[in-house]
Amino acid sequence: MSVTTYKEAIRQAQADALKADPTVFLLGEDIAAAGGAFKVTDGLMESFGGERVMDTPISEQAIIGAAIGAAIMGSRPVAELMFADFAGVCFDQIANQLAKYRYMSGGQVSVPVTVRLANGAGQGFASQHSQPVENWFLNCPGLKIVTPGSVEDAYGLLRSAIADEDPVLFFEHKAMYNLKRVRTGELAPVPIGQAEVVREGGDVTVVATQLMRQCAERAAEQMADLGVTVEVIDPRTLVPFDYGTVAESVAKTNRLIVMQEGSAGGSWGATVVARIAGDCFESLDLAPVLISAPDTPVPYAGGLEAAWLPDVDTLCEAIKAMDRY
Amino acid sequence: MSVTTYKEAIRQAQADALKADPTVFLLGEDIAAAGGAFKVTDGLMESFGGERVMDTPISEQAIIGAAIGAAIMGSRPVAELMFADFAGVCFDQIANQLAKYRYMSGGQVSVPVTVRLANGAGQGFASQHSQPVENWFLNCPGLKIVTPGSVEDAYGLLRSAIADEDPVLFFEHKAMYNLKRVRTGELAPVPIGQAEVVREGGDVTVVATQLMRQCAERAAEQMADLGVTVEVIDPRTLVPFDYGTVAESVAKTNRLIVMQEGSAGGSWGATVVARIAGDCFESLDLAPVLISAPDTPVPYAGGLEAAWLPDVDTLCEAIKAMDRY
Amino acid sequence: MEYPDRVAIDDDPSLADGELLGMLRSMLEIRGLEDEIQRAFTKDLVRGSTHLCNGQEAGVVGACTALAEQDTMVCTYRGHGAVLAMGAPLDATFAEIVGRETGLCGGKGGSMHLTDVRVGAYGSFAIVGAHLPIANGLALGARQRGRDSVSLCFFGDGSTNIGAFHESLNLAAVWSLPVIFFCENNLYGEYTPWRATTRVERLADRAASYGMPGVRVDGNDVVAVHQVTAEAVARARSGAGPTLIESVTYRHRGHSRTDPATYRPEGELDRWLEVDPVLRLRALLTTRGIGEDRIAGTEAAAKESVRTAVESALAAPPPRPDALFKDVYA
Amino acid sequence: MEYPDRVAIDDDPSLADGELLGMLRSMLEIRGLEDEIQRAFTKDLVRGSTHLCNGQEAGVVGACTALAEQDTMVCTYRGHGAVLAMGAPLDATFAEIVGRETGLCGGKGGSMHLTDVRVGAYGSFAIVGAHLPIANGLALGARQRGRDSVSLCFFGDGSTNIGAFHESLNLAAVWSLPVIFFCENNLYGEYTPWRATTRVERLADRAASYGMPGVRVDGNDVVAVHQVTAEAVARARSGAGPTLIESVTYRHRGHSRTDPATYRPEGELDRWLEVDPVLRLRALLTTRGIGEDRIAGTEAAAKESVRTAVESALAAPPPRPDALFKDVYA
Ligand SMILES: Cc1ncc(C[n+]2csc(CCOP(=O)(O)OP(=O)(O)O)c2C)c(N)n1
Ligand SMILES: Cc1ncc(C[n+]2csc(CCOP(=O)(O)OP(=O)(O)O)c2C)c(N)n1
Ligand SMILES: [Mg+2]
Ligand SMILES: [Mg+2]
Repeated sequence: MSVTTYKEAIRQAQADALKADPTVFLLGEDIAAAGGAFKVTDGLMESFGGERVMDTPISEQAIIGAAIGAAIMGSRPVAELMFADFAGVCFDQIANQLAKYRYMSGGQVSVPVTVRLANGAGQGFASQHSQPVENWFLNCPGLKIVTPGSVEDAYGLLRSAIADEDPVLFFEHKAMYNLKRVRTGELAPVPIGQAEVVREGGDVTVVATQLMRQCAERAAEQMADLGVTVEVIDPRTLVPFDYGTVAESVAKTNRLIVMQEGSAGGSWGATVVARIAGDCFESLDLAPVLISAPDTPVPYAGGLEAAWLPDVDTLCEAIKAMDRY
Repeated sequence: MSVTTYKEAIRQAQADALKADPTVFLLGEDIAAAGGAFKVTDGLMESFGGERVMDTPISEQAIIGAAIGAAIMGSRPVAELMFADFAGVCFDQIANQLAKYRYMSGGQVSVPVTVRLANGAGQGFASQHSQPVENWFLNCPGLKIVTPGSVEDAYGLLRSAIADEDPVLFFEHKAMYNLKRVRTGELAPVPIGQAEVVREGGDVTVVATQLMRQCAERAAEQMADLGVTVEVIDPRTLVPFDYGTVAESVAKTNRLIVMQEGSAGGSWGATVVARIAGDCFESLDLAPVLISAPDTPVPYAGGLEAAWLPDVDTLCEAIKAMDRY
Repeated sequence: MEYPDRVAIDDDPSLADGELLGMLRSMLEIRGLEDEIQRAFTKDLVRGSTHLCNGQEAGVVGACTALAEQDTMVCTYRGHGAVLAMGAPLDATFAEIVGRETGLCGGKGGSMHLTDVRVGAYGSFAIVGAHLPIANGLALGARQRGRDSVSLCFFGDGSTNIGAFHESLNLAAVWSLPVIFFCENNLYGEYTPWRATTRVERLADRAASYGMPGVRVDGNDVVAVHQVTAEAVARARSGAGPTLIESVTYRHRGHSRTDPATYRPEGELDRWLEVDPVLRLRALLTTRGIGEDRIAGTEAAAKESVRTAVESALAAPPPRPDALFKDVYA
Repeated sequence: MEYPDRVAIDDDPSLADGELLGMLRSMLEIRGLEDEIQRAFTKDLVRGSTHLCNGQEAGVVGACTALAEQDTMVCTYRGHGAVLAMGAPLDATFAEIVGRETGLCGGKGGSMHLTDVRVGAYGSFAIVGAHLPIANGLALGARQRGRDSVSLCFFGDGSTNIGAFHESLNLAAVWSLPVIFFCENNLYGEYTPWRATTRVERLADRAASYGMPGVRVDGNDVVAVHQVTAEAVARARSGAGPTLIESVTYRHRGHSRTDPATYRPEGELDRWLEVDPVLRLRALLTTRGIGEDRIAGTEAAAKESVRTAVESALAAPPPRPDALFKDVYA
C-alpha cells in the first residue's frame, strides 16, 4: 500500500528496514500481537515473526537495556517507548548508559539503538502523557535526536536513524499520526543533521518543528497576504543541530523567531536562540524571539491545553511586531 | 562548632532545620549510621535519632516516592540522592510525580520535598558521576532548582528549600565541599529566586554558578589588573530565575558572558542567554557569549577532564575579546 | 484456576444488611458512571483516553469499605471506581472527566488523574508503578505525624513487572509500613495476557521476595475482598507491616477508549459475565432474604444519583483561562 | 549461617591441576593488582574513587573460568577482578585506572568503567543495577546473531533492591535468555549490612519471583563457585534460561577509597580472613599433593607479572588532548 499518512510512514520505514536488514528488530510493549498502542507497528509481527517484532513486559529499563546489549552484539534494535513521557522511568538507561557507553569504553563499542517515542501535547492526555520530552535529553552528549515534521521526514529520518551507528531518539508527534501526505514520489532516507527550508522568504526567519512547524506554515500563508515573506525552517534534527542553515537564513532576513511546543527552560529553542544570538549577532536587526508554552505542566481541559500551546495567532503577532520596525 | 566549610554549612542547615521543625526528616542511602557518602549528614542520626535521619535500601524511586507521600501528609522530607547522576534512576518520580502532583490535583496538595544532589565534575569520577544534572530538570515546570556557590548560600538556600512549600532540587557541588568560608557573621536563610551580585563592575557582566563562579571571581581579579571591571553575578537559583538582576547589570555593562560547567544543549546558560538576548537586545553592544563544556561525556583522565571544564583562561580570553571592541 | 469456581459467595455475618446494600449501591454507581463516561467519550466530551473498570467493582468497593476515616488510597488511571469507592462525589468526578471547573481537580487532571483528598483519595497516577513509592510515603508521613492511618494502593497485574513495584514492596517491608498493596489482576496489561509477561505462578507469591505476606482472593467476591483487606488493614494498623493482595478479576470493557478487545479468547468475556460481581452480591442479598423491593430500590437510587450527577456536571462551565497558571507552585 | 562452616573445600576431579593452578594465579594477580591500585590511590595516581575486591577473588575467577571463548561478561565499578578474570591484560587494566593512553579505554573510563571487548568484558557500570538490563541485551543479541554465547552478569547484594534488578530477571526468564545473574553477596552495600536493606532470608530466593532457579554458594570456595556457574552456563546454553546465583563472600577492604570500614563488627574481618579464598585453594592444592615449589612458583610468577604491568603502565603517557573529542559518535 502506498503511504498516505505520518503514521503509515513510520510503519513503512520499520517494515522496509526489517526487510532490508536482517539485524533489525523491534521491541516494546504491545507492539507485536496488538500492533502498538498507536497501531504504528500494525501487522509487522505477522509479516516478520515474533523473533523480530517482540512484545515485552511493562519494564522500560529492561527494554532499553535489552536494546543496548543487543546493539553491541551486532543487532539493530528499534525500541518503542509508547508515550515519550515514559522515558522518565528509563532515563538512566538512555542518558547514562546508551549515551555514554561508547565514550566510556574508549570507542570499543557502537550502540546503534533507535528509540521511538510518541511525543507532545494537544490531545487531552494531560500532564503525564503530553510532554515535549525531547528537551529532557538535550544535555546528554552521545545521543542524536530527531523530530520529524512531515510524512516524508517521518519515513526518511526513521530509516536513517535505524541505519545510524549511534543511538538516535526518534520523537514522533502523536498529534500528527494522521497527518496526510502532500508531496508525491518515492519515500527515501533523510540525512540526520540537515535542516529543511520548508518555505522561502526574506523578511523573517521562523524555526519550528512538528506541530509548531505547521503553525509556522499557516502563519507564513497569512503573512504573505500582508506582503510579509516568512522563511520557515524545520531543523528536523535537534542533535546535532544544523546551525548553518539557520545562520544563512538569518543573514538574509536579519530577524529570528524560534517557536516551540514546550516551555522555555532548558529547551532546544532556547539553545538555538542563544547560539544564533552569539554567532549571528551582527546579522540580527532585532531581538531574537523565542515563542514557548508557559511554565506549567500540560493541563487536561480542552480550553486550558489550547491556551497552553503556542498558536498561529501568537506567531503572527510576533511577526507583525517585528515587521513594524 | 562554627561552620567553616561548604560541607559543614549543608550539614548545619539540616541540623538547624531538624531542630527548628519537628516535621523535618532526612532519608537516603547511608546518610544515617554512616553519616553520608560525603559525610554531609555526619552525626545527625546520633543527635536526632533514626526516626528523623533514615537509611534506605538502594532504591531511589522508593526514596523520592517516600518523600513525596510523606510531604503530602505534613512532613518535610530532605532526600539525599548522593551523586546527582543517580537522579536518572528516579527521574520519573522527580519530573512526572514530584513536579506535577500539585498541578494535576488542582492545588489539592503541597509537596514540600527537598532533594539534595551532589553535582558536578572536576574530581575524576568519570562519565556517570560528574554530570551537571541541574540541566536535566529545567524543562519540568513545578520544580525549583538551586545551586549554592558559597558557604553562606549553601546554608541559606538549604534552609529556605526545606522551609519552602514546593519541591526544591538542591544541587551541592561536590568539588566545593571543602570550600572555606571567607565572610563572618550569622548564617541565615537566603531567599530562593534572588541572584547575588558577587562583584560589581562596569565593563562586562559574567553570570556563573558554583565552580564557574569561582573562575569568574578569579578572572575578575586578573582583569581588574588590566583595568577591566567585571560584574560577577551568581544567580544562585536557576528556577525560578532572577532575570531582573542580570538585565539590570547588562543595561550597565552592555556585555554579557554566561559561563557554565556543562555542555550547551538544553542548559540553564543557554536559557539565560536566549532570554537576555530577547529582553535586552538593545542594551547589548556585542554578541552575548555562552561559555560551556564541549559536547562530550565527562572523561576520566585528569588532563582530559581539565580540558573539558571551562576555566579562568577561557573566560579571560572571552572578556579581552569583548574589551577589544 | 483463575476463574471463580462458583457464582455463590459466602456470607459474612459481621456485615449487616445495610452494609451489603451500601456496597451494592456503590458498585452500581461506579458501573453506572463508567457507562456514562464511555457514552461521553464517544460524544467527544472526554479528551485523550479513558480507562473503565466495569467488572472490577467488587475489588475497589470491597477494599475501600475495609478502611477507616483517616486512611488513604492511591490508584491508577483506571481509578474512577476506586475514587468513588472512597466517597468522592459523582458529579465532581464526572465533571473532572469532562474537564469542567467543578471537577475534582478543576479540570486540570482529567480521567487519569482523579484526586479528592477530602475523602482520602490522594491521587490517580498514569505512569505504571509510579504511585507505589508514593503509597509508602503516605504511610510513612502518617506514622510520623501521629496519624494512625493505613495506605491502600491499587495497581494492576502488568504493574508488577516494573522496577518501582520491587523497590516499593521491599522498602515497605523493611520499614514495616502500614501499606496494602492491592493488585487488581484483571488478566491483561493493555492487550497482553499477564501470563505472557512473567513466569511466576501467582502474583501474590512475589510477596515472598520481601518477606511480606501475600494472599490471592476472588476479586469478583466483594465479601471475600472485604475480608482479606480488613485482615491486612488490621495487620498494618497493628504495626506488623504491609501485605500484598492479588485480587483476580476481569474488566468487561477494553483497555481504553474504543479498544474492542479482540485479543480475548472466544467466550472468555461471557464466562466472566456469569460471575459479574454485581450479580453475585445481588444473589447473596437474596439468600439473606432481603426483599427484591429493597434491592430494586437500591438500583433505582444508584441510577438516579448517576443521572443527576451527569446532568449537573455537564451543566458546569469549563475552567477559567487563568486556571492555567495556578497551582504550579504553592 | 553466611560464614563458611569450614576452611577445607571439596575437590573436583574434573578440574586438572593445571586449571587449579591457573585459578590460583589469576586470584593472586587480581589481589596483587588491587593492592597496587590501593597504593597508587594513596599516591593520588588514581582519581575519583576506586572499589577493590580483595577477598572476593574466588567468585570472579570461579565464575569466569566456567565460561567459553564466545561468552560475555558485564560487572560493576568493583569490577577489576572480573575484568582480569576474563583475561584482560594487567598492564592495560592498571593503565586505565591511572588514566593513561595505553589503558583499556584510553583513559576515558577509569577505575569504574573497565571494558575490554576482546576478552568478552563488555563493561563495568557505575550506576547500581544499570547493567543487568544490558546483560539481557547481550544474551538476546548473541542469540539473534547466531552466536551461542552466555551472558554473565556480576552485581552486589545491595543491587538486588533496585528496580532494574527486578525488571531484568523477569524479562530474562520470560525470554529464556542465556544469562547468569551472579550476585556477589559480600554482606554490605557501601556501609550498610545487607540484612538491614531487605527482609528476604536468602537473596537467591528472589529467583522464585521470576520462575527461575536460584542457588546460593560459598563464594570463597573457588571450586564450588566454578561448579554452580558451570551448571548454570550449561543450562543457559541448552536454552533452559537464566539462573540467579548468590555467592556469599566478603570484601577485606572498605567500600571505596579510604573507607576504614569501622561499621564492621569487631572480629568479623579476622574470621573471614581465616577463610580467605586464596588460602583455601592453596590448601586444596596441597591436599592434591601439588608440591610447595609449584605453588610458590605460581605465586612468584603472579607477583612478577603484576610488578611489570604496573611498571609499564606508569611509564605510559596520558591520553592525547584530542582524545577528549573522540568516541562521542561512531
Ligand atoms: C511506565 C509506563 N509504561 C507504560 C505505560 C502504558 N500503559 C498504560 S496502562 C498499561 C497496562 C497496565 O496494565 P495493568 O498494570 O495490568 O493495569 P490495568 O490497565 O489492567 O488496570 C500500560 C502498559 C504507562 N502508563 N506507564
Ligand atoms: C543507582 C545508584 N545508587 C547509588 C549508588 C551509590 N553506590 C555505589 S556502590 C553502592 C553499594 C552497592 O552495594 P552492592 O550492590 O552490595 O555492591 P558492592 O559495592 O558491595 O560490591 C552504592 C549505594 C550508585 N552507584 N548507583
Ligand atoms: Mg491488568
Ligand atoms: Mg555488597
